[in-house]
Amino acid sequence: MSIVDKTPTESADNVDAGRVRRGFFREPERFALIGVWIALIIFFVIMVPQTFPSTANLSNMLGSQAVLLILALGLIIPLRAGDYDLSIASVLTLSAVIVAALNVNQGWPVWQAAIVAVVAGFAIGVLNGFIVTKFDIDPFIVTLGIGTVVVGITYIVCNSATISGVDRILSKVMLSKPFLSIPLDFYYAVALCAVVWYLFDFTAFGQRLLFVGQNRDVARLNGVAVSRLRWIALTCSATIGAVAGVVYVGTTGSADPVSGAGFLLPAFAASFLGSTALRIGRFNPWGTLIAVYFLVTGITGLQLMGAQQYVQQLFYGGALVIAVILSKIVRSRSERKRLVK
Amino acid sequence: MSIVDKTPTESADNVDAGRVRRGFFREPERFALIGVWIALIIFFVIMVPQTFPSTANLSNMLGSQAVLLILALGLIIPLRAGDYDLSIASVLTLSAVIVAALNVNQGWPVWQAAIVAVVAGFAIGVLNGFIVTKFDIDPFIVTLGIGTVVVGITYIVCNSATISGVDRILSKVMLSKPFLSIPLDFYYAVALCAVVWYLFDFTAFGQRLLFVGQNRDVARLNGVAVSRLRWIALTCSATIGAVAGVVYVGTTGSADPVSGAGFLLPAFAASFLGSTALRIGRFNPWGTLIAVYFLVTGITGLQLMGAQQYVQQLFYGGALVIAVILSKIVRSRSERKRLVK
Amino acid sequence: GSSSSSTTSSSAAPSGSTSSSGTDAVAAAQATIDAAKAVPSAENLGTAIDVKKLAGKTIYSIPIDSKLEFYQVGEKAMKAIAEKAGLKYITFPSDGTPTSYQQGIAQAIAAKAGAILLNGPLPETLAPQIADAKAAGIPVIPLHLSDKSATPRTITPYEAFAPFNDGAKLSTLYSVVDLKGAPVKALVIEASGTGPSAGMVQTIKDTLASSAPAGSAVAAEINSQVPQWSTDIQPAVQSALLKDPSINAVIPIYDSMALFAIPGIQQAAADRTIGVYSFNGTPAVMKLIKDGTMRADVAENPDWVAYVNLDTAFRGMLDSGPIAGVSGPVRLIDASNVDETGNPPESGKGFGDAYPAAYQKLWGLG
Amino acid sequence: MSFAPPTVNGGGAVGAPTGLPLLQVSHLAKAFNGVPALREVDLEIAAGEVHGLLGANGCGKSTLIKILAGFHQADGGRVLVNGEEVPLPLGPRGLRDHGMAFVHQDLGLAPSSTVLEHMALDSYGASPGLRRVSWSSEVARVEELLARFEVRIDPHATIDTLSPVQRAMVAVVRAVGGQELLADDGESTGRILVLDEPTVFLPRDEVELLFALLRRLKAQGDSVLLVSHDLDEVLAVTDRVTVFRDGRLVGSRDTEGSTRGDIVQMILGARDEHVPHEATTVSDDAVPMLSAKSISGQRIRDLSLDLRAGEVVGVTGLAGSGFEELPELLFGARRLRSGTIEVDGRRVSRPSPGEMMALRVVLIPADRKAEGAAQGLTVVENLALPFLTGHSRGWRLRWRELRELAQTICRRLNVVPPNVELTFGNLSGGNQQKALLGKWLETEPVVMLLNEPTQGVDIGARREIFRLIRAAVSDGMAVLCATSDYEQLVEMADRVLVLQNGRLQHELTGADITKDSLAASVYSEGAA
Ligand SMILES: Nc1ncnc2c1ncn2[C@@H]1O[C@H](COP(=O)(O)OP(=O)(O)OP(=O)(O)O)[C@@H](O)[C@H]1O
Ligand SMILES: Nc1ncnc2c1ncn2[C@@H]1O[C@H](COP(=O)(O)OP(=O)(O)OP(=O)(O)O)[C@@H](O)[C@H]1O
Ligand SMILES: [Mg+2]
Ligand SMILES: [Mg+2]
Repeated sequence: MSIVDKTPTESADNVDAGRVRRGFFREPERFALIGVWIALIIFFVIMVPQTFPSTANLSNMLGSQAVLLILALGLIIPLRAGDYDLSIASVLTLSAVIVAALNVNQGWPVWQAAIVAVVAGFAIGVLNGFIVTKFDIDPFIVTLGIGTVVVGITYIVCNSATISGVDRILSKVMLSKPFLSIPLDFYYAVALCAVVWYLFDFTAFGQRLLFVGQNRDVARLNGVAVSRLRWIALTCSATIGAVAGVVYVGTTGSADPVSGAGFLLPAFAASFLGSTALRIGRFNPWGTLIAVYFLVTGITGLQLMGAQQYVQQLFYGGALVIAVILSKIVRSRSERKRLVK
Repeated sequence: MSIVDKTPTESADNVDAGRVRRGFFREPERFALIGVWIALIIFFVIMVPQTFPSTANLSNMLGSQAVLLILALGLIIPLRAGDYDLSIASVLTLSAVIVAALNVNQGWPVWQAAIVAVVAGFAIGVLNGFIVTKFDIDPFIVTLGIGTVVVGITYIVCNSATISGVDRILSKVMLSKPFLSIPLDFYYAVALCAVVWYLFDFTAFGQRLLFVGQNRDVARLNGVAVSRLRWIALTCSATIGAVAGVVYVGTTGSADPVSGAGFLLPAFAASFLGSTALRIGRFNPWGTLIAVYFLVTGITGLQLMGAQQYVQQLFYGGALVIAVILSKIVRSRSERKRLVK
Repeated sequence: GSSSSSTTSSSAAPSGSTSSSGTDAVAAAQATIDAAKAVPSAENLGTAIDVKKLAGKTIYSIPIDSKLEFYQVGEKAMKAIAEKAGLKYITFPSDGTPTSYQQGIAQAIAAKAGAILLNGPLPETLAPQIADAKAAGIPVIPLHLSDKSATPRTITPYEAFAPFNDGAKLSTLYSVVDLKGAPVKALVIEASGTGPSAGMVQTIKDTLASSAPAGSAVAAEINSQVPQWSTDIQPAVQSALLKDPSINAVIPIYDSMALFAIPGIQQAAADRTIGVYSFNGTPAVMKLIKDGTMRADVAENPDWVAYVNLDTAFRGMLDSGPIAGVSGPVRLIDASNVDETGNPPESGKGFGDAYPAAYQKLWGLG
Repeated sequence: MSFAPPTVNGGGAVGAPTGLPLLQVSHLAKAFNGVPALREVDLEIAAGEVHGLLGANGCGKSTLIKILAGFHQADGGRVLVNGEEVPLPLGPRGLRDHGMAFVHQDLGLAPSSTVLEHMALDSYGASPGLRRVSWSSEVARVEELLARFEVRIDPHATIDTLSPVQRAMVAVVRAVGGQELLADDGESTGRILVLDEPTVFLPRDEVELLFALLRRLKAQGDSVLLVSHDLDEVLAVTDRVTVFRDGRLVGSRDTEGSTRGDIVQMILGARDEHVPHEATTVSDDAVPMLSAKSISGQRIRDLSLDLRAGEVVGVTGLAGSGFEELPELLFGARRLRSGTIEVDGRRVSRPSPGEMMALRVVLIPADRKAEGAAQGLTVVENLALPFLTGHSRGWRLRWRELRELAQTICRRLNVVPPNVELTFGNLSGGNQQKALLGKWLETEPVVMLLNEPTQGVDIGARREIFRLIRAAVSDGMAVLCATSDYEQLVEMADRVLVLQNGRLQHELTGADITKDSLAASVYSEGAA
């Protein structure tokens, strides 16, 4: 921030005055997205009273998005450090295909296959990080390139065909519904959310990552090992991408070389939308979770109302833009309020 | 997260020598990509002597990439100002569908349809720019959202159907081969290249855009209307995206609501790869042109050699990464050389 | 978005198996073609069933991508037929992602549907969800996924088949007739990601080996996954034609591919006469037959297909035992009969009007 | 707001055993892209001394410090702490784990992070940092620290909401706090606090308090390395000084018994002839070039002033009095809450930088690195920016003209190196400042708004800059100069406005402008 286009979150006056409003009710704009979400839910409960509020629908909504949520959680780690990872969706696909190929074609036990898949993802992350930091190249193009290579490898692994018939165990581990008839993969995703949250808000690692993302030189002047952290972040994202791939195989019981790509843009959408909730302007796990389920709420509701598919598209895009605009407006509104008193 | 490589574009060997070095041969790394390209061409000329060097193949390679090149040229305008435009491919699709729908279903003259399409693209660009600048929101998410909305609209326009049978005139205008048996659309793309080049390197607009991309505050304190420029840049990209759509209809003679999406990542790849050639660290039109044709050279050559599909993927991704790494290595190498003398 | 097509010279079929002389082959092919050009008949549709029992039940259908023309037409037809038969019919607005199919099945189960139709999505990729449906006692019926020669899947005993291989065979034979005895050097465009692809390519190869002039063969194959058709097919076709000047026929297994292949041909081989022969009967493509850019298209009748699909669905719901090898008919469309498909061509036109009544009778509603 | 000398706790153990220097740097060399910035320099810091590091802009002071901090890697040389050699290259944490703490020239703070987050960064040392951070104890520590230094800043305030002064305080307090942490871990005995031009942002009173703190640290056996261009400060607080010139060691000497002149000679290699200027008083009835009527901004409340052709008006005051806001407010870089501005009789409704420039009003911002120029672009590109429209034929830019223009600017202000194709960021900040001043003078402005114009600029450059401004003024330019450097005001201002709590409190003119009178009025009745 600078003297230019000042939008201070605190007027300097009450900085002198000492106290900054803190605690839960500071910055209402943090809850704009949640507000819209609730409004949306109420709307659909009224419009589709019999099916929308049903447990079946709830479990459907929560379960179906676990893969996307996990992927987005992986994405926000390098994003926090200021780096895009465009290869994460390809890693998901590769990982899924590896599990299927090893388990179905090679007859490996599925958990061994899963380990191999995650290790592969880890390796790709290491490669991404190596190229980005050692040669100091924009991760956007590096991960774009490596991602394409990974797609190529995927075609080799599955030999351009869909592999089905993955061990049902995996599906059970992902989809069985022990509590509240919500599939397990949802709980995994939430658990990961908590882990990332701990990492971001309660560890030095997370703090350093934050500084790297905000200003590399400042981070270095403060003795932060910038390159190493970016490297680690990119490794995390790829590894988590691979985990998402394993979960994905569990949910479909099969793997094909193309469908994974469809997750990339939604994952980015969720990450960015999430950065407008709870901790404005910072990528954060719970915000991402809210974003994912906000979007799926709208989509599912429209589906239940029997809306045309392009309507979903209009909603998806529109919601994205409007939600972001809204959090901005609320923000500046509440700032003006703070400034006057 | 900066999307522009901010490392000094000049090495400081000429510090003590107050003499200004602006010669053509300054910074060999600027030509690394061209070097790789030539090497690639030679390789294929040797491997596939009968078909690769043929004029037919030349015209094939040059003609088939015009749409992608035009799209990438649109993309680098906001990129130079530091903004991503993820909606440009959706705009291409919408524009193509508008032309087809108006011409085929409504029976409008094709050129009128084309004008409407371009105007639509222009309008979308204005909307993008408005949201980004007025609410000061990251263009990444804005264009992602608007792009999705545009896709929805596209389905409405073409009513989800593929529309074929667009007036042959358009195809003639795009594909006839008056000189050197190279299709016209290639010449259009090159012409646009020249225009963008002039815009970037020889106009105040281009210089100001550069400053906006490098440091918004500095630009603003120097009286540059930052918001207006970013707005204009996003409008340009969408408009050019629409133009690309018109060319696309010309080359296929039909339009469907899904095709365009496939162009997005290649366009980004070309833009970023292009920023490693000629003007290192800056998005530049001729570099983009080289990048596009470097990539298609490889793909076509491999196709002519009868390589498997995955080999092409491996090449595409690998080439991207290696070319970028190479230009970095050559850079530091040549810097070291300059030091000793 | 990078290239994903491949061109591999397949070894020409052993000439021993090829038919004796070019002329015989053409004559034989011509006969088959002429038969295929006629309006198909609506006889022997299988054993009668009583659909009245199903009145009031709901059918949930999950298309690959409810936005796409092909599925919209089909879904509309099935809805009309189902409602006429007294059932409720819901099309799930899927968006092409497996996630949306999973949601679709979940919603269908939640809504206690009578049957779930998979109009495109591969059952293998939904095994866990299909198991859930089974557990809930809901039959899942894949539609229009496998050739009628295929054996039904174990997880989905009821399946509505489609004449993919007939289509591939007919479009190949048309190229034989078209080339008047010259050996066919075909460029085949496939999409290995889709179910029928492998079978159709094999059929094309067999047809060229068995019923085409000696020396006929698949000269090159391009494999392009659906998302990359728009960016990849054209340049790949251009390269293939340059690489092998002997190619004189292009056979895209689905006619939507032709829309991207044709500009490639015009670019790379404007001087050569290369016919395009395909399968599906997409109106936009049949229109190209009118203006000559496309030689022949083996058309399906989405409306008829809809009857076949629902017939299978009803049998599944009644559990009256599947009937193997039944599918909707095809009609070969070329310049001579394209006008019967309407102007501009519409899907479903040109297949006569006998079949609706026939099915009503079969279902005990007529 | 004040910045009281605290009782520093922790690590009282007086410095290293025996006379061993705490820090010993020898033959340290560093070149950037082959351009030597440091040529085999030596530096010795004894336990319990305040050591001054002096030299003209670009002589390598910050480079040395950035090497010790692990930002740059040295090309050669040795570093000994308490007599033990520390192997080069130093890791990313530099000598932090050997008891050193740094306040960098640009303070090294991230705008959108909070004070707390910055201070927390120090708490983990070199650990991989997966251990849980107890925010409650962090908050406690930070609040205690701030309280002890009587810095009234909320730990949860983000840096971008703080004034430059507050930022400087945060940086210093944080460095000291970081050292205490190390002491608690018992990791170090004598510690070294490194300050690279910490005073440029600080008003007099705060500087005094800072120095009191330094003396305290020294008293308990810790040492300080201080970079400054203000020789009075240096003479006042340091025990020894080391002087660099173009990356070479000139020498070290005790401050005791050295005169200002001696040191200037070491720095410049030339005697320093001090020329005080005689204030020119412009008659009040002369038409004002720029006049503001009851304007209000974030701090400034309903302030009116006139700038007349041919006068230099200084603005000063305490931290937070709003004087540092005035130039940006007048230039339209900050939102004008109320009031009107007239330039040359023309009324400016909603001032914006563009509009102001069109009226030939220019601003030289304080934050050179972030707001002065695009560090990644070349010198010529940066200097050409305001002249693009002037030097284009139709739409086409005349690059040759622009290049010549840039070269003349660099020559006139002897910016070294004089190569306009160089990346701007590779210029030493002092040279950056000269280049920027030259650029704006070239636009022949009627009003020039300066914010700390000679911040971190060595005496040589400083003299030149004054001379150039004076020259322009005598050709009828009006200048407003906001600074907390009284000496500067004495040297160049015809009129000085003293602000308190955003309101105009005193106005000094002509001969009344002396360091003492300024100090007096700044702290006079009504001051915070
Ligand atoms: N990262 C860098 N890249 C290129 N040149 C650099 C870099 N850092 C410093 N230099 C050059 O090294 C020389 C020394 O710079 P340094 O910042 O140490 O000067 P300084 O003594 O701090 O001057 P000042 O008093 O202005 O702070 C300068 O000429 C500067 O241009
Ligand atoms: N990443 C970089 N690339 C090139 N040069 C740099 C870079 N970072 C810093 N510099 C140069 O390093 C030198 C050190 O800058 P520093 O922050 O010490 O201030 P300075 O410019 O020396 O300050 P001043 O001249 O005001 O005392 C400057 O010349 C600066 O331009
Ligand atoms: Mg310095
Ligand atoms: Mg300095």
